[in-house]
Amino acid sequence: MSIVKKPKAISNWYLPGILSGMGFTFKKLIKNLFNPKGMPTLNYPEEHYQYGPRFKGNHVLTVKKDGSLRCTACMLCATNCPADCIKIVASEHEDPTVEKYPISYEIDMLRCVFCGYCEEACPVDAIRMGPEWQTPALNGGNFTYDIQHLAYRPNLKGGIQSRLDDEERHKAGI
Amino acid sequence: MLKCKINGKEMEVPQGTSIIEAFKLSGQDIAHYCWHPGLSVAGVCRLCMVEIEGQPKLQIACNTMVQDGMVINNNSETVKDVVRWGLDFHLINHPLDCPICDQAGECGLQDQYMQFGKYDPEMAERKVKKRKVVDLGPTVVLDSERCILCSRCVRFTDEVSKTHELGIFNRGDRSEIGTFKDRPLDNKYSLNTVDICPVGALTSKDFRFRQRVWYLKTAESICPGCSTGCNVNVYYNEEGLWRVRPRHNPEVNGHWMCDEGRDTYKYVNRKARLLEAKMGHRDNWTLESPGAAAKAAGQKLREVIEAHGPESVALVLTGQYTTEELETAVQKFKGDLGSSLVYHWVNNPESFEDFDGILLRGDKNPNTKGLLKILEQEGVSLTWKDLESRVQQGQIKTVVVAGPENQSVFPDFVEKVNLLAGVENVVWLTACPHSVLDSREKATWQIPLKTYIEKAGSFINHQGKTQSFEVGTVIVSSALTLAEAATLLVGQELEVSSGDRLAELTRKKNFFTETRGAL
Amino acid sequence: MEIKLLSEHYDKPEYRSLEGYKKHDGYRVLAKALKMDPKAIVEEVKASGLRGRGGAGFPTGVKWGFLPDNGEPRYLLCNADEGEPGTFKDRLMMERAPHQLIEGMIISAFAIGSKKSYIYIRGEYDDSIRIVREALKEAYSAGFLGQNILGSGFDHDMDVYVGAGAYICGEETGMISSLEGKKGQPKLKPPFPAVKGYLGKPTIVNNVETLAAVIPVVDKGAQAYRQHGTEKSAGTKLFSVSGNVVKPGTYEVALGYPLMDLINNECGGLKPGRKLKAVIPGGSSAPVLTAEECAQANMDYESLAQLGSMLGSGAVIVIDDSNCMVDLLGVIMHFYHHESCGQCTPCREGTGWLNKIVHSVLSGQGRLQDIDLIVRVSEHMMGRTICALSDAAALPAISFVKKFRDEFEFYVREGRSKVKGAAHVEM
Amino acid sequence: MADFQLSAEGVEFVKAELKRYETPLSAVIPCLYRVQKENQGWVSPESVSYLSQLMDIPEAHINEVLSFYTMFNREPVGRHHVQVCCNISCAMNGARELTHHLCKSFDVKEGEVSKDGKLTITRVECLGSCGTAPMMQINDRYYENLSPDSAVKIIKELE
Repeated sequence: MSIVKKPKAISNWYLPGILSGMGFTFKKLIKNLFNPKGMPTLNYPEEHYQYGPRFKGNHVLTVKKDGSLRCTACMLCATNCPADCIKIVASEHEDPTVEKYPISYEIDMLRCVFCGYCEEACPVDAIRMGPEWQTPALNGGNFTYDIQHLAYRPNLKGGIQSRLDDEERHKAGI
Repeated sequence: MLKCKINGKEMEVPQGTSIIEAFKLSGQDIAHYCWHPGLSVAGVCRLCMVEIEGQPKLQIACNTMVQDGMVINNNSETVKDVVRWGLDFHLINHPLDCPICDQAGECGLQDQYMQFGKYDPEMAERKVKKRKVVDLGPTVVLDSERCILCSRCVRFTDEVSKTHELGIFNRGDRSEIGTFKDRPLDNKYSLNTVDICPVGALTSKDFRFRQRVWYLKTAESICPGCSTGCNVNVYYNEEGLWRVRPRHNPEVNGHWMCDEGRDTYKYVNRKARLLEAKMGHRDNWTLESPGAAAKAAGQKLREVIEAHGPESVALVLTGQYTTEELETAVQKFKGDLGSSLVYHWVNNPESFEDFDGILLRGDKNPNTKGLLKILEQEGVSLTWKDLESRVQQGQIKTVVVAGPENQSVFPDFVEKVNLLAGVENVVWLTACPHSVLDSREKATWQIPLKTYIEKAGSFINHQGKTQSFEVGTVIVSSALTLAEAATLLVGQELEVSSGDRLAELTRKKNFFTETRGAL
Repeated sequence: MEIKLLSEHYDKPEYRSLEGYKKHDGYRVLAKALKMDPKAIVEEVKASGLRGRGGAGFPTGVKWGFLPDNGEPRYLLCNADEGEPGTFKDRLMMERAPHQLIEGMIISAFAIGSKKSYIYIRGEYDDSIRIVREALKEAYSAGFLGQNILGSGFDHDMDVYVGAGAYICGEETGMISSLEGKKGQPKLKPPFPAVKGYLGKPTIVNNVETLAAVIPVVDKGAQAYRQHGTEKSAGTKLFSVSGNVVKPGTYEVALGYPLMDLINNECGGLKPGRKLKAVIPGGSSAPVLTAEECAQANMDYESLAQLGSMLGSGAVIVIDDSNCMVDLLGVIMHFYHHESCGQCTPCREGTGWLNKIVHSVLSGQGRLQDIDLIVRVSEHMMGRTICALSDAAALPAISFVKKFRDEFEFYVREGRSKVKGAAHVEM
Repeated sequence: MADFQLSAEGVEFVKAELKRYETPLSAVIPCLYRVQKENQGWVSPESVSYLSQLMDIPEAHINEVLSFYTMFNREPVGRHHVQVCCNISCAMNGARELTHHLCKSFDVKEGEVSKDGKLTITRVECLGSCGTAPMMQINDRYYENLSPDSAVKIIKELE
């Protein structure tokens, strides 16, 4: 697929190219030495880049007002997932208005391709892809995220509330 | 024969055919909910409207008989408009909770709305609230809000099972189906109501929320539950079987099957199966691959025959195997081992002739007729008494038992195993393990066999009708069929099959992609 | 002017008893009829142009002619399940002249060759049930019912069956279902009840007034009966007038009588100071007529059909200008929602939907598009169901909205009625 | 609630009704009336089971009929069941206001039994007395041409 260019005589003569490259580098070096604030790069990991709110990073399972999981275990995300990394086990809920909920919801993060199809497929705003994108773990760390992690990990501070509330829906008679 | 024209297509139908049946015969689509070929006509969903030339009003196709020369269509704008609104009327009080509903994916409302719907809902009022998750009985759960009151289930209990448990209570849009408080929906055919429910109002407790239907593939098979031999569709995925539903066959089971037959998938799944061969005796078992174990058992058989003659070896068969398997087993046993001691294990002789008038029969083997035919063909006429006396006299040193797949319908299972307690070697071919086998004191080979869904063959039902079936899916791939086990037991090698056919069969298309919307 | 073919003696209390009834020529026509050829009676009724007085206006003689000649037992059912809002003529007839009904029924049964008949009376009419039952006892003891009636060799049994409160049982197949001990849900047609009705046997269902009207037809002959009324709507009819008139009640006039005359002459006109706004001429399921239309309306089947309404059961509901049409439609829609049997989807869901839309307008939550939606939903309910209840709900809805659209729009915009002082009362 | 049983005459009545019509099913409505009469004006689920056994008709069928017709009460009612017609002719003549007035006067909510068990006030559809509107039915009797005051007076005079 790559484009092959026929070498011309002038391109065999590489010294001017090297020099102009070095020149550019030195120019930047001098400029950044005197004006470090103008540098476009970050000192990772001390500094973090702030992505936009629509960035599709790590998954979050949203919760209802009472803190229970919003997910109804319809499995549309799992059906839609191109990487086949979502595993859900559904069960009967004791509250007939809820009826169905997942007793297990696991995402294999090592298989996930962050395509966002799960978020798009979700009819009840139960899964979102949040702004977090760092998922480091030590050797042997667990990359299969379960409900506890997806919905209630400490930095979610008690969980993200879903926009769609079933109870309100029931009250409105929809 | 009557001539008629449906949507421009000329066709001939027999006298007494309703228009909707003619539509089905011609293979054209027509929206409907309440009509079911196995039930009486209710004419209440008002969706199967057709235009008949010469009649000013639209007619419902289910209650109008085809007359000679009728010109019928359902693709005019008038009819389409009526069907669109008819579907909207169905949906105005139907909750839009398809994500939760277990019917999603095989729902009549979803399918037909996609095909005929209005796509422009105007209902802005509150929906009628009704009861949700109502326990109707041991097998079925009702969601009244999802019910579209097509009355199929009520007609089923009135006309087919004749148990009259269900009724439609109240009137108007407050109507809901239900049972009366101390008469739950508890009959041997109750799950048929779930099958015929076009929406997710009635769901099976056994299947509910366990799988999404679009994950399941389907295979055609024959129910091994009794000698009726109902035609079934088996729904499976890579984990195993999930449910069994009836497949229409007017000669055998019509549209229905019993609840008992639906449970037969349970012993097929890995959880219930014998996954590896066991050799040895009580508290001293070695695990082995089925093939190797069968070869080892065959070795033992031949040693016994050398020492005590061929009459020291007996074969016990049950009517749970395909005719082809049984034939191979008997032929190998008689021809290659030279023993003529072949016995038929009858599980419940006293109730063999029972019949409940609908489908269920007392003979709980799918292929008793087939076994009898093979035995007759091979000239075997030994009685069970003969085996008993030979065992008691100690003449028999080794017994090969083709044990039942479905052990629960063999009430005399333990008794029969105990009868063979004194026999030195028992080769027990079985799909499922049993604790009585594990506690046998003398040498035993437990060799895993395949179940009905994992093999091809044919059953002969009580009518004498031969029904063939193909491999549906494979759950324990190393297990043997009875024919393979018999071949290995007599010391022959198996023919190696390429496996392509199997792969092709298990990769069959999803049922729903082919028959969506078919109610 | 009233012409009292049927109701001549209704004001006499003794008419209720057998003796009193006989004193006024009662059961004379029966004796005459039993000497006639049954087929001749059917022909006479056909020739008289008598049409069903229950609502649909189907020619009675023609209906009788549909009976198949296959030797099966036949049943005659009298429809006394008078449920159409605004109608109360059958109650009057049963309470004032039960023997008239019984006589008419015996003659009709003789004509169609039925040995068993039922009078299906709505359960709320406790007085009527008691009086008719009493009259049946008298008739049996006097030999008008039972074996060999009046020595003619004709046997007939009659019984009262009491309904239990369902408007839909006034529909003939609904009534048959109810009589069979089921829910009163109408049955699929075809087969029609005249071919397969009660318990699958040929059955004729007629209204109380129709059966009573057979007496004058047989008595004086078809031609005499046709002298009253118009060419296509022959005879007299009892009209139940209710609503905002000075003298509401039941009046028997010849068909074709002008509506305004009925209101102004017989009923004493409107209350002083009030103006006529609308009239529902045939029970709540008939489309409403505006005051201008009323001026042209004659009370017969054709004239009203021409105005887009119908004669129905002859229940004239007079509405004066103190009423809010939106509120009244709310009342009517509530009724049909309450009474829909729940069998056919368009009616079951449609009546509920219409009721909700109208009430959301009444509660001030309405949207302008709701007004058109009422018409659209109604149009799609019509002619789509087993029985006519769906149409009965849709027709008034369409006519109310189309003819009084300004009131509906005002209600949606302002959240209150255009008519001063006509506040909606929560149902 | 204790199991319901019909009186001896009631059982006789049921047996006679079963034979009276061409099909035993037709007896369901008359028998339900009888049960309602003997069970303080309403039909309890227990009595449906009882009737089902007595008549040999499935409970579901009896319950279908019971729930279809409005004249059978499936909830307990007061000794006097006041039913005010609120259909079109009556509504035009103030029946709805009358109902509100009655409910207020006797301090009872619509459809509920009053504290002393005397009254239940419900609105019903057309009772066929449109010419004499507004009207009400108390148990079996019609009271017509009412005014708010006369209606209150009639109910007060009841036992």
